[in-house]
Amino acid sequence: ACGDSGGTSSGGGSTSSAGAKKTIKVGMAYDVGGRGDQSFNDSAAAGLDKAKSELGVEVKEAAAVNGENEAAREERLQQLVDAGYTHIVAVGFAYAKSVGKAAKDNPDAHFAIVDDASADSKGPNVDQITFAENEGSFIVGAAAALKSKAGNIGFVGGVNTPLIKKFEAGYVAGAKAVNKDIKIQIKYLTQPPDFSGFADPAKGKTAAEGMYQSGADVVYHAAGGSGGGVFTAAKAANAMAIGVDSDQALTAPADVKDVIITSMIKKVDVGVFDFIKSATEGKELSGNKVYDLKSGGVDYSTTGGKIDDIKAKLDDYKKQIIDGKITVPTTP
Amino acid sequence: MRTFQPRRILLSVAAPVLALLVAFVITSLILWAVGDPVAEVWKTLLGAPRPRQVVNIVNSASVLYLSAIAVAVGFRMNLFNIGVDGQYRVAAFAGALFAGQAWLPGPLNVLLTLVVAMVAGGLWASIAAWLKVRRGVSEVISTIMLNAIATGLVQWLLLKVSSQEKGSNAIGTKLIPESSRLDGFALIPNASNRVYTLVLLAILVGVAYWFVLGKTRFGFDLRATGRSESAAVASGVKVPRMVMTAMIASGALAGLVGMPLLFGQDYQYGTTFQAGLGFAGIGIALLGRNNAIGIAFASLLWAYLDQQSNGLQIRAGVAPELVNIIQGVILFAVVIAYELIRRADLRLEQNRVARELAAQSPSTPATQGASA
Amino acid sequence: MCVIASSTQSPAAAGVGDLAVELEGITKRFPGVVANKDIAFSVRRGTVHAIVGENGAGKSTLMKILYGVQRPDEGSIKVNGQPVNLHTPADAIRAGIGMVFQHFMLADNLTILENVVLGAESMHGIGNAAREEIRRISDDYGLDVDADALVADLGVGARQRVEILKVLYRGAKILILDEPTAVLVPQEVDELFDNLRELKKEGLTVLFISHKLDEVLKVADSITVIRRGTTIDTVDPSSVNARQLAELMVGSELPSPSTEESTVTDRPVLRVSGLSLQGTEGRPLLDDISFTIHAGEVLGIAGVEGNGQAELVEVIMGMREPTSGQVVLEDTDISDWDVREIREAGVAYIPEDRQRHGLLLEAPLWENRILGHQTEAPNVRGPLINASGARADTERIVREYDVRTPSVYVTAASLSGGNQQKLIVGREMSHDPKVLVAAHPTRGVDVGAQASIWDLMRHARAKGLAVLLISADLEELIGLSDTIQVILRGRLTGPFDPDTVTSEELGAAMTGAAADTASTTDRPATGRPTGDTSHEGDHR
Amino acid sequence: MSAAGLEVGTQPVTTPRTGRQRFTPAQWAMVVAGAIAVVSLLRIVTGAEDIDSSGALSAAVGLAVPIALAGLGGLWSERAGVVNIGLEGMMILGTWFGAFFAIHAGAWMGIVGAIVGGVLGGLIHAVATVIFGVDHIVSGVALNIIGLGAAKYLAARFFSGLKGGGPTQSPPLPNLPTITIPGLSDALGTIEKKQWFFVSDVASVLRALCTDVSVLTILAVLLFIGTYWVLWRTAFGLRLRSCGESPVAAETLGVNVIRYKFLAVLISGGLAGLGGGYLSLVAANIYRDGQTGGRGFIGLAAMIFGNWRPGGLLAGSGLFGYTDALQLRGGGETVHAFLLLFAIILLAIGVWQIVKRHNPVQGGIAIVVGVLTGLWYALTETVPAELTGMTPYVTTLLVLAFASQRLRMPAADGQVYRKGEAS
Ligand SMILES: Nc1ncnc2c1ncn2[C@@H]1O[C@H](COP(=O)(O)OP(=O)(O)OP(=O)(O)O)[C@@H](O)[C@H]1O
Ligand SMILES: Nc1ncnc2c1ncn2[C@@H]1O[C@H](COP(=O)(O)OP(=O)(O)OP(=O)(O)O)[C@@H](O)[C@H]1O
Ligand SMILES: [Mg+2]
Ligand SMILES: [Mg+2]
Repeated sequence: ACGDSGGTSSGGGSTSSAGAKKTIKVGMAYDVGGRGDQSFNDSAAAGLDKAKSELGVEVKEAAAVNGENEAAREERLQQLVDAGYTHIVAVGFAYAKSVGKAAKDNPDAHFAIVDDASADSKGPNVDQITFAENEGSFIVGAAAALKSKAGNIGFVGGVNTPLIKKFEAGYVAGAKAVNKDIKIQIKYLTQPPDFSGFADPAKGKTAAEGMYQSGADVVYHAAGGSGGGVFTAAKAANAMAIGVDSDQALTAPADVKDVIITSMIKKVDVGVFDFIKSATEGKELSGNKVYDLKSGGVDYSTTGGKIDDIKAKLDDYKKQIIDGKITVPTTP
Repeated sequence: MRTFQPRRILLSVAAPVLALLVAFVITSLILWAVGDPVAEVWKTLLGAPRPRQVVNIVNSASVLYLSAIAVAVGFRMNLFNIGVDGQYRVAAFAGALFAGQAWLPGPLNVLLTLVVAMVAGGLWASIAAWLKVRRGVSEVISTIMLNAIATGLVQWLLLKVSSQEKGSNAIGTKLIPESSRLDGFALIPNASNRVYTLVLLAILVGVAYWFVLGKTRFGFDLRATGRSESAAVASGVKVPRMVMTAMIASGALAGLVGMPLLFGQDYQYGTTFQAGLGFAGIGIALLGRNNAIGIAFASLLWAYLDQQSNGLQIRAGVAPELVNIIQGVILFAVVIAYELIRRADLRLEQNRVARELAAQSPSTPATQGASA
Repeated sequence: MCVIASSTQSPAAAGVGDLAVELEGITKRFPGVVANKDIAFSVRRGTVHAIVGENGAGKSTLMKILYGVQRPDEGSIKVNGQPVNLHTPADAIRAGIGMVFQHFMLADNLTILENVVLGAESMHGIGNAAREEIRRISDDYGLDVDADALVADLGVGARQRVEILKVLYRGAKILILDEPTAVLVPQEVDELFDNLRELKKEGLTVLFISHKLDEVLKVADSITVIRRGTTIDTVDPSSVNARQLAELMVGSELPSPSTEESTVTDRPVLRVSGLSLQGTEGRPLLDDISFTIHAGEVLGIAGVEGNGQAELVEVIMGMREPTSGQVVLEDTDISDWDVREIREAGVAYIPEDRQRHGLLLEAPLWENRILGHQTEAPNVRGPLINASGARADTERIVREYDVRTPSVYVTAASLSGGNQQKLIVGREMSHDPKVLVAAHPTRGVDVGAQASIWDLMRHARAKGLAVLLISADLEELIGLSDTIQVILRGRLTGPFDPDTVTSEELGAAMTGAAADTASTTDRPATGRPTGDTSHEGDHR
Repeated sequence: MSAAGLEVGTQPVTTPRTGRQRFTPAQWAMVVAGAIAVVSLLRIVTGAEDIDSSGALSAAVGLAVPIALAGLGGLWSERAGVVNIGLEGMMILGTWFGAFFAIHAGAWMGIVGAIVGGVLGGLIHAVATVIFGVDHIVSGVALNIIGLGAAKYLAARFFSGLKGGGPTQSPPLPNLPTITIPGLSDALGTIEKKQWFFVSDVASVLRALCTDVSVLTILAVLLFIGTYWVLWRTAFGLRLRSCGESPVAAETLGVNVIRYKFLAVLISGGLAGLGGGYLSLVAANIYRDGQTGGRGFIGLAAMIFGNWRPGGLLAGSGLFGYTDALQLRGGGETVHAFLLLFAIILLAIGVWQIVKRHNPVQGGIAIVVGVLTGLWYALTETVPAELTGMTPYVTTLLVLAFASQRLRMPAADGQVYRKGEAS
């Protein structure tokens, strides 16, 4: 199913008739959790919603089921194609192979995949949307170190996957850039294929509590739905937390909003929207686009004004990364 | 064999049909009560699958079949191997690791990988077997614990050996060489995809299961142990050894569960490898009444429902997990129907025995009480 | 739930002679069997009324109807002159009826106190008041039980007394005892009868079921005979003897287990020497047991259940490893062989509990024919099962051993107990055994089947088979054995000569009364509660 | 197939019947004090402060409660003779119903909802096993499938439109109150910080018990006490237990066995549902798909571990909750500290096996494993993150491997009972 089969592709993306506005039908295949997970999938959904209201595209959504196999993912994409959807967005790296295959089987349809840029999903009709999570995490890592009085911070990862390790790597690098000797506690809630670490706030809370009680005063989570538990723990410990994916100081429950000093924003919505918008404009995107600090694809949030005091320093780091003066590692 | 009994056959066909009807009614009621589109849902679920989907059904049924057979081996002797889930993941990892090394050419690599996977699955199951035989730990608990332990252990090892492709966020073992990948059969006309080559493996395992359990001394001993442990002991079956053997056999078969996926689809073991097949296997084994043919039908039904549920969200706007409710209800309905029929059957048989005895020897002094 | 402690009429008011129970036209049908057909008789208050009949005659069914466990299809019941409608045992208890079942109805893991107060908690609670009441009843009737002992620790005699205590505790005025003496030794039977007379004196009514006619004649005031589900007659014990009673029961003469002439040779077949088995704690289960059985000899072992018989059989059959000592078959030491090797070497085995150890109840007869001989022709061909061979041979067994069954495809569960046993005997005899280990081969089997099993054993003995016979039926032991040993607390005492020994002498040896007159309460209880073991096998 | 499972002939014909003697309260106190002393020593030797910090202990309580409640559910049903492998399904229903009720009727009604959800699951199991005589395992497995499907299906249907909710999660739920004894909690906290041998450890235990305790935790404790009292001290309990020990005997004494079994399974469902409710209402404050993460199975294991008794069950779930809390909080370092303890225990067992039990093979194995564990402790700084997650499971298995031969389940557990079969 993978590996490109010679030079048949001719960068078909820009060949479509440019100019005229097209109405297209967009099918969205979410990762496990689907719309409403207050996290990654929701961010993609926001892009879709925006496209729907601004561009008037017709949409259809479907979400993955826990523990499904490759064929089920392929089938989902294929069913969307069968149902007449011309542009299919697959959210999450689990779709890599199935996007690759579906794209080959349906050369007239267009695909986008979030979080994968591998050869598996590559194709002339595939837009690979990836993010420099490590860069965004670097900034919030620096923020954590700057805000920490104890010189002790934490990181809670949902599930031990390379993607989440990328968050960890950036965070650690950012913190160390500020304070070489800072103590960083790291915990992953579960190991794959047990993905409950993204859905178990009780575990998130316990892990974060442990960190706060052993001296941390800022904890950053990349744990999807378990992050709610991290905020609860921060609230109870009267400490600080950092959100992820979207600006969680806006989306989190009211009573814990004030513990969220910043969030590492991963603009999946922008990636999704770009793909759709470009298509309606007649320009089909293909190939890998990395949404990084420079392009504004990842960023940090300032809602609540908790980090206004260090904003200048953070922006300085941001500039250094954009300028290439700092290269942020992708693995811890 | 047994004298032909149309009523008996009718009854045993009636049970599953009745159960499916009951499941249909109950599910409809739930949908209606909750306010979901009943007709739309059934149109999606019961619509004729496309050729491509038929292939998917067959493929996933073959995997489920292997899992259910692995479970059934234990069930036939009253052993509850809840650990098929962990066993097949450990085995799939070991197999993928081995196959990825490409030490052997094409098909030989495949064959040996199957052996490696069986050994790995068997070894993992042997822990639970040993704990049961030597330490008296209930296999229900130990296999539940071992499932969780397998998760951690495999992930730890996977991180040690994984190769991460550039630009990918998934990790996995080394891809198996092209020469060892199995293309499958174009069995279904007009399908864009192919039926796993290792469907053959499932069939082979089914036949072996039927043969070994039904036709051999070993199988007799195993079933005897399941039917009455005390009688088996008195007949010379060494139950502890039997437990070891059956559990390890169950684990070895569990080891095969991941193989069709490995060679026909994923070509590596990684984060996206299908999980949870062991639990589905338990349901299917029970639905198929631990019988090789019954399990085949059950896994096709299960796979059919799974496959058809994929479109639920897209076509009816209903969560695909609805299908779990249907599967569970079918399971209940089938066992209750069988139970009712079993009782009726027992009654019939006793009546028949009494009647025939009465006819046989009307003059012998009564040792049976008065005949009806 | 209110249980009337003492019924409205006191025994004095309603004097001896009134009718306590009247049964009229009771009919009960089971699938394929009419268990009771138009049964009618009545029981006078303050008497012991015996009910006799063959196995399966319908005695237990009738009593279960009277106790509300089963509903009659037709007929009416009056208690103390009042018509009653008994839907559940609770109704019967309320009517002052109590029942001791054929198989004990005790929860092993509960204490005596808990077993007794269960269902009658409203009388004296479940605490000290109840304990006090139990002590009172126990003292009054000389039952001698310790309320806080675990039932699992009790021997059969003590269990029997707990059952009676349960009934008395509820203030029952009518007691049903279903074969209470089946598992008791003669001395215990006498004690029980003393208890019954005591009860009678208090004005209680006892319904007593037994196969043992001399016992019945000894204790009963009146005897009702049931045959094929219907009442044949009610007779006065002073006007009949055992022989006449038996003829009423079966319509023919009683068979006897006696052997004609000795067939004992001097060729030893099974030698057991110094066999000991250590239990998990304390006293050994088997203590230095030695004996030799020659070809053509039957060695009978008598003993109160739980004195090591089961362990002896298990050690000989290879199910347990002895702590020390040897088992020698002809010239081969088989002490450390496993069950299968021992069976292959020619040791046949009729287990004590056929449903648990001898059969696969839910498997067809032909598969049951394979059981225990999974490695021998005609059951197998190499590693494969030879189904056609096994079926054909099962047909032969059914023919030769008179197993009453419509075919060899029906499940073992659908045969009656006697026919199940005949199948087992036939199976075990089909492999030319050198030794037969038979534990209670005729327990719970009716007279007809019993006679044919005895015949089979005599026949095999004449052909040179060495038999180890374990039985609780002393008549059977005396009649069949060439030598009798008694096992007590894991040790053999004896030998006794069956030609001269009496049941009473054996009984004394079995309880140790010969050596010491200690009470039988604290007999070793080697598990195997007689209560519900057979029931577990009956899981359908 | 019967739910009772195989016995493997491990049970000797003569049941060893030694340990009927129970610990007196004084002896219990000694045991607890001893355990605290050992942990205290371990803390001081290894420097793993989190090993018995009040935070770790209250986290342990939080993780143990849902397991304990599920196990308590299992206890009720198995004491009445019905094997309940469907606890997980009942728990899942509890999470959803608890959340649903909490959203629409407030936090306290959430508790009711969780119980209702579990009882619904129990009802299905009871009808199938008690009325229709279905094999208990089959019914339990089917129930787990249905519970999982139903919760997800209902969540997608009913939580999607709500603010903050989605197809896989509910909006944040209203809080249930927690209780802290203000002065005491702080005072104990001060002592705990001193890190004195034993004294600080006792303080941290006490502090965990009087700081931020959820009302649901208190309810759970009351339910344990209540369960013990009802099952072992009342007529109702005696009847219920008799159904699990010998239903036919109970029947002949006028006990309506079907009714008691039915009721027991319903109660079982309610308790398991409440365990699920604890997860959504207290532990997470939100419903999420897959939130139970197999805790129903763990509850079942804890119950077997606890020998079908409330005290033992509490110990089992406590052990699990504690080790889980340690691995989640401290991760590598704390678990690493435990390696030392394991090594010492294994060595002790090995020596005991060889000297007292004359069992050189098992003793030898224990010693070798003990030495290896000791080496692992000595040569490393921490345990790899992937492996620490296994701690609770490995610990449970190890403890069972050493102790499970003394377990005894209710005699008629798992057997299908039909009325009128007394003989
Ligand atoms: N529940 C039942 N279902 C079907 N048949 C039954 C049932 N109970 C008893 N029978 C049949 O009814 C007849 C009478 O049985 P019952 O137990 O009353 O005999 P019994 O006189 O007590 O015999 P025994 O001396 O063996 O105890 C037997 O043929 C038996 O097989
Ligand atoms: N509880 C029961 N439920 C259903 N059937 C039963 C029950 N008890 C006995 N039977 C049926 O009754 C028949 C005879 O059984 P049982 O062993 O009681 O007969 P029996 O007359 O005592 O035989 P025997 O005299 O040979 O011991 C069998 O067909 C058996 O299956
Ligand atoms: Mg009988
Ligand atoms: Mg009877």
